Amino acid sequence: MPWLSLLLVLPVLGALIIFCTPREQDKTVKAVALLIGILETVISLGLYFSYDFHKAGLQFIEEYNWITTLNIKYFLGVDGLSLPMVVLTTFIFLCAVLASWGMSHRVKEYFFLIMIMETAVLGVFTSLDLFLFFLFWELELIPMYLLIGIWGSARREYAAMKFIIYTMTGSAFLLAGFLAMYFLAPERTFDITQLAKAGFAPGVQSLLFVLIFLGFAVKLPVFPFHTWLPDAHVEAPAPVSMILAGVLLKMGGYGLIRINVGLLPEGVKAYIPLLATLAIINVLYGAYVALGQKDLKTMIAMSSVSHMGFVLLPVAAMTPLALNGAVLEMFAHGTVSALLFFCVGLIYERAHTREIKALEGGLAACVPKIAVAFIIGGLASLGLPGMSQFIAEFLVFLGSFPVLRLPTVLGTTGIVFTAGYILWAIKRIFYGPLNPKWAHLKDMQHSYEYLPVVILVGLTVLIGFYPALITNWSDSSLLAMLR
Amino acid sequence: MVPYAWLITAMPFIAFLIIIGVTYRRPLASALVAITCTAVSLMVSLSVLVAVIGGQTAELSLKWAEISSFKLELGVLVDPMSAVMFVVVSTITLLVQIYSIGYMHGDPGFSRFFSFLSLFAFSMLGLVSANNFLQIFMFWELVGLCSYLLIGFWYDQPGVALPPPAAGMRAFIVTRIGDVGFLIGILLLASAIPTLNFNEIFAAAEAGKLNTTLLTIAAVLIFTGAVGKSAQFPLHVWLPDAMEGPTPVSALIHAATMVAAGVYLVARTMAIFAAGPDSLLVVAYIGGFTAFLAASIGLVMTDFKRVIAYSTISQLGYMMMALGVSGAVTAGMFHLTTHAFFKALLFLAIGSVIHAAHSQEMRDLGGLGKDMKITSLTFLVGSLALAGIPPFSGFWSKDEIVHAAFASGKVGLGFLGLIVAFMTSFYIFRVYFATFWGERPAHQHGHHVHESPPTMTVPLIILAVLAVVVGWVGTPWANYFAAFLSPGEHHGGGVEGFTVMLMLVSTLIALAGILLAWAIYGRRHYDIEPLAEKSPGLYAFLSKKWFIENFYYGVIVPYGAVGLARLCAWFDRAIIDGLVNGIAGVVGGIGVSLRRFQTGYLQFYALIFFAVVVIAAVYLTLFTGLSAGI
Amino acid sequence: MDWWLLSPEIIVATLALVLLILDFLLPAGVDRKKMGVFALIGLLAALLATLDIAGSKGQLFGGLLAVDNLSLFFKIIFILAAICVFLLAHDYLEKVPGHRGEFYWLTLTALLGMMITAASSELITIYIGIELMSLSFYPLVGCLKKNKASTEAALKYFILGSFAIAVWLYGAAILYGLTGTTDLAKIAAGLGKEAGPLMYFGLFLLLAGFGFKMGLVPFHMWVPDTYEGAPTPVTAYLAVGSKAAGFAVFLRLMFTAFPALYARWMVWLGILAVLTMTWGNIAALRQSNIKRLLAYSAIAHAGYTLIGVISFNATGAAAIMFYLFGYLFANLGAFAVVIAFANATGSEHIADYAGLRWRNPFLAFCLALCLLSLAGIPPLTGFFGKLYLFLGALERGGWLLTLVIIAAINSAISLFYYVNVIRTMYLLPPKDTGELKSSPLLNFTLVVTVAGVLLALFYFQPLIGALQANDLMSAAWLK
Amino acid sequence: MNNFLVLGALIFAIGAYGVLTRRNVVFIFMGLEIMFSGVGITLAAFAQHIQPASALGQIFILFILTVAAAETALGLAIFLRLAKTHGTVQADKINELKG
Repeated sequence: MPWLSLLLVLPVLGALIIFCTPREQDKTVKAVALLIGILETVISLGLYFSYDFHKAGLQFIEEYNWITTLNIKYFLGVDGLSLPMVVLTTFIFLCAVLASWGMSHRVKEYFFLIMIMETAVLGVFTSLDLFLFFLFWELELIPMYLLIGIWGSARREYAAMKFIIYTMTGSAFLLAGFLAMYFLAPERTFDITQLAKAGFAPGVQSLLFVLIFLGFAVKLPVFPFHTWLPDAHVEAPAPVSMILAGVLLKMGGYGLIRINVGLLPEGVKAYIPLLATLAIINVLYGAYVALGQKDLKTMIAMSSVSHMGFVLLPVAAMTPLALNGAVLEMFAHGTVSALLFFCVGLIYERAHTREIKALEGGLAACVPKIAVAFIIGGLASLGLPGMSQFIAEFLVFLGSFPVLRLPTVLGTTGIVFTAGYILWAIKRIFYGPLNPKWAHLKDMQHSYEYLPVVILVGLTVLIGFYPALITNWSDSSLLAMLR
Repeated sequence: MVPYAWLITAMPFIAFLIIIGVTYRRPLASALVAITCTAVSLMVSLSVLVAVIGGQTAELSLKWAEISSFKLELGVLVDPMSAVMFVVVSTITLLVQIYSIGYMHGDPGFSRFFSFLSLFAFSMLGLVSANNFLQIFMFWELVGLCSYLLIGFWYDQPGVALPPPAAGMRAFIVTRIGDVGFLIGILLLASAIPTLNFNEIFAAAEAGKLNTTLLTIAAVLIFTGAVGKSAQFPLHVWLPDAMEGPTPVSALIHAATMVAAGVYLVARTMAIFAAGPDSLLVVAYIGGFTAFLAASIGLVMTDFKRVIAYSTISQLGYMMMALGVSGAVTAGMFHLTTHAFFKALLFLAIGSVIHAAHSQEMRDLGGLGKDMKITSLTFLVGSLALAGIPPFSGFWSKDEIVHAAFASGKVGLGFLGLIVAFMTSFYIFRVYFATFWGERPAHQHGHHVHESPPTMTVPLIILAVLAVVVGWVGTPWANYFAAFLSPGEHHGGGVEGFTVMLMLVSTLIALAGILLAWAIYGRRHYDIEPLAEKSPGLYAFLSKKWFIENFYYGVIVPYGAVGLARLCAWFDRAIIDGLVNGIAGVVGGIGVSLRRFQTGYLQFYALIFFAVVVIAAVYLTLFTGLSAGI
Repeated sequence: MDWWLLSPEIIVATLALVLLILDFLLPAGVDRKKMGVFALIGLLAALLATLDIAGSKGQLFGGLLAVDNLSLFFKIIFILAAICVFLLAHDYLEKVPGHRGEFYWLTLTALLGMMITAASSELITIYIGIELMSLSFYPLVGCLKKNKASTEAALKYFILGSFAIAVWLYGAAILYGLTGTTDLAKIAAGLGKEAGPLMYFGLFLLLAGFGFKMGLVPFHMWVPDTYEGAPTPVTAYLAVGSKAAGFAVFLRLMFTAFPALYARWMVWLGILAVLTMTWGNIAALRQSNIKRLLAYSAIAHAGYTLIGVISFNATGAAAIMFYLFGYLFANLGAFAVVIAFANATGSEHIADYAGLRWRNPFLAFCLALCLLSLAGIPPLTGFFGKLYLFLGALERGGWLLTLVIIAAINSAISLFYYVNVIRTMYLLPPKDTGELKSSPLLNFTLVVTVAGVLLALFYFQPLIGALQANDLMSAAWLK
Repeated sequence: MNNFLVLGALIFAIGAYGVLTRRNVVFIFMGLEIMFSGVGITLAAFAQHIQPASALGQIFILFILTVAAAETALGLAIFLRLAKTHGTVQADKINELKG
């Protein structure tokens, strides 16, 4: 049963159904989207638990010849590294669909684009042919542009355009890297499994590494290329922000591990000092800029930049322990930042502002449920034990320390600044005497506002309490990859 | 009962879940659930203590995750040290919870308070029972979270000196700075030997497999964690602010249990400190200095709750000094145990004073002895224990520390200890006399004060009894406590002349402190501090807490953190974003100039065409010969 | 000499002549629309004839015209372009009642000229083909009698076209002088002796002449003005037909006549490619007229296609052919929407496209897809075309990797103005909310072109399989 | 032979100069015709010098001449149309299409 193809085709099917339903029946459109979301989650969980993690390596493989003259294959497969990402994607999209249940502006197009996005992102995580990977990688550009451009807030067009130009330029290098790899491989192929055995010369590997790293660095985002993220997050509507932070950033991280670490180990070794410094700049600079932000969403966006620094550090360290930490970090950050953006979305829906100074004044009194959700999300993101983020960061430090002593030490100081800006924001917004201006705010009532919080908090605490749920899966694959 | 030791930790967590899930709406039910669960865990810990006295120790362990042959485990380590701590923590939690029923009566967040208390009990017991570095670090941070939640409990009140949530935030971040040091210490050890389990690491350390410099650095780093949590210098600033939380919280967390976690950590990992001896020096001197610093500030504080807070910091300094000086756990742990009881007593007593007089400032208090018989009596017992008057428990443990200091040859620390003992007895009796003796201040005459309800006074009495009894366990003549804690070494067989003389001297010093306090504050009520007139300079210096807080919150936070952050935020927007928009602008500008280049004149186009051809002609004919390339 | 190899040219030639005579004989009053239908049927017949002889190889007229994969594939492109132009022009020609017949047979003669240029492997025949194509295009560009822009465009195109052809001829003369022959294969042999500066100069002059036809940068000045001035169907025809013919003959010339000088002209073309791409893209950033924007985008695409010539291998040549095939659909689709919009509102300003999504969702969707294919967004043809070109370039390797990176970044920059049009259509509210009608014929053309753009996923493999099945052209080394 | 080539090049250059400088469109076109003749001369020189026997060169010239004639007819038609619509034949007055 071609599960992975089903996983990819289902959203497209949903999109077509939505395309055919007449405009005014937005209830059916939402129902279709929700149904697809649930189906996808069920399938991905089914895949997850029927994946036998004892024998590492690719399972549920589907391989058909597509473009024979150029030796390009329609090649799908998942292993311990990509499965957690697939599950994360399906959950995040389910929560995004739920979060946009109250949407009323151009509903049909909105859910059409969300469905296309889901296929694109799942395609990236499941495809094992670089050409197919790149095709899905660029497929999510236009839907994201329209999602930010049409449903965003004030400066949405600028932010959307900046997003698309940034990512496209990044993927220009990515394409060049993939094609160069195609030609430098002993027999010309895009197939990742064969490229892994190709054994390129170190000099070649460092050139390929630079090209491909640039592509993923824009997406991760890494320090100098990150300025699109705050703009995209601030302008995007809450559900789109959830997708952007929850899943799109992970494509960069996944790509770095799968291709840069997997296929070009010598390339990584050539640039370890640079990567380590960039990772630490990401962590500390991200935390510092977040501390200095006046807008709540930019703060969380910059905190994503900071947390993604913890994904880049293991790539520089290249130890199995650290890389397991990176996979866990991507999963944890996905759920946590989606939760935070959802709460900010709720606040923005009610207070119509994201300025921390404007929101100041004991919201906990008038919107206790949102306050609790945000605080749980905040505490999770500052790495509180019992939540997934802590164990992820701990593994990252544990794995990276023997190899990169100073960067890891500097990285650990990052958790202080993270605690700083998050608690400071919580104090200013939720604590303190109730500001009469916000006394009228209504708390969460509808079920579609509760469900995402329950799902995301549940995932965070579940992985926090029992990380083996992910590390068992990713451990065997990463060990196989690094050998 | 030892195999069920994990119940001790689990019960409070079950209480937490029940309160959050089920009984959140009904306050009294939540209180009962919390108390019963703590009582159960007290019962189990007592039976474990009995079993451990009988020589039975155990290490239960559960494999949490195995990642590329690196085992992460959760476990319960049952040995003398943890057994003692189990009993101490669960007793005091039980008493504080009973006390809180009265103290928090009618508060809207009543069940929320009890849920946080149960969560705290769970974290503290988890920390004490940990058998590996990962688990101790996890519960270390969870304890920090509970202190943050409980300090900032009254989040919508303005608070005495600063809003409670701000105090909570300060507490969390300052302790987090300590935690970073602790984390790096763990990483250093984990990089030396690929396990986090205590016994394996200690065995390797004792067997000399790990080089001493690494161990010393790791020890000092672990000590920074203790410095953060036990509010030693330089990370002590958060504890006085933590007094913004309700008094039962101060009693439980910021006196008896959490702040003692740092001492427990150093005691638990003593093998590493012992393997790297100069780390013990660091511990001793920081402990000593903190003791002196905190005691000096305590002399002048007008807010009596903060006086007791500084006294806690000072006593913790004592414990650290004990550990650092003797290199053995007995003295420190014994003082920790006795201190837990009488300091909790003092806090609960001042709590009942605040509950009655609705203020903790010196100028509002005075002459309450007559109306609050039990509170004043129990406060007296606590003060005597703290000052170190025999036969009270404080005397035995403090004397042991000073004795250990002299015995180990660090005479300077020994004398420092005696000076701090004098200052301790002075400032605690200044609080006692100023609150309970003398006459009611003018503006308070009409305000009638009555004794606290039994739910508050009963725990006070129990604690008072404990404050006296606990000391007798470790007297120099028959030191059962030391024997219990470390069976191997010999303990104070005979009582040489020196120990007796030391006991006399320290008792005299304590009495002198009491007399001085009585002389100044016993009879008259002062609105302004007498010391302020005699030596304003010294008074200003001390009341400004040695300008440390001004330095931290005046310089480091606004410029170091927030200022730099605003700079980075501006840099991010202006420079990097500016650069990106700049490039886009330049490209757009070129676009516009290219459009203008298209003039529309026919002959201009032909000119360009022909010019290119002519240039090519000239270039090819002249230069082909020279350059191989173009 | 087997005549059936020549059947496509014969059909088109007879068709043109018949239409010429009919147009001449029929009195002015008679409605010429039926001539259009007749021409369409004839073109379909020509298309079938070409498909019929696809795959065969041979020489016509003793080496003047070569019949191979290259010429046949380009013929298919030209005929498809002509068919689409006929469909687009059907309603457009209401504006010029008297000259409908002329338009038809001039298009056919231009088609004939293209087919000859693509097939010829000898300098004089190339000259004949190009002149036939150009001379038919000049009146086509100027056929809107009253319109000042159309005449100005025709003037510029005429003068500069002749100028370029003169320069080209001078180059051809020099090469003839040095090698004593005009046949491309013999030229390659004749060049071996002494590679003096005169020969490089001759080559450069040829390059200048073809550069004009392909719209490469230093010789592109005519493109924006002529594209804007000419009637839109003719602009479409120019953008697809004339450019493709230019590339066909340039490909054949470079691959068969000048393999020996590859080291030198590769560098010239590299510079020209980078210049063309960047100039085309950056100049298009701030355009306000949709036709001028598509003109600069055409220039940029000429830059990308040049990479195929530079890579100088079988994949490169096949990549050019596929790229132009994909480019045909995207461009004609875009121009179809421009015509539909112009027919309904009479405006060509991008700002007026605001809110097209509400006024006519089908048109907006088609234009969006065509523009995205031009930008190279997967899974549309533009993406596959670009990728195939880059593959050819990287097969050659060396500094071509930097060329590929520059091209990829250029397509990122191009994304700005393509998405800008999409932004105006989808994001901005419509200025006036009148329903915007477009004729069924145009809708049919749109369906055909957008299908061509969308179905790349499926027809990419069969097409490139056929292209690379047997050797593209008679170039000896190109096995 | 070289002086014929030089002559051809010279005439070509004069033609080009004519195209670039004259303002009247008709004179521009005359310049173009001169360029064609320049090419014709070079071709004739080459044909005569390298292959007196074969007529390839002459055929080429003939083709150029005939096509040039056709171009003239068409060019003049365009200039006529230009005079009617723009009212002028000065090349530098015609620049509406720009930018």
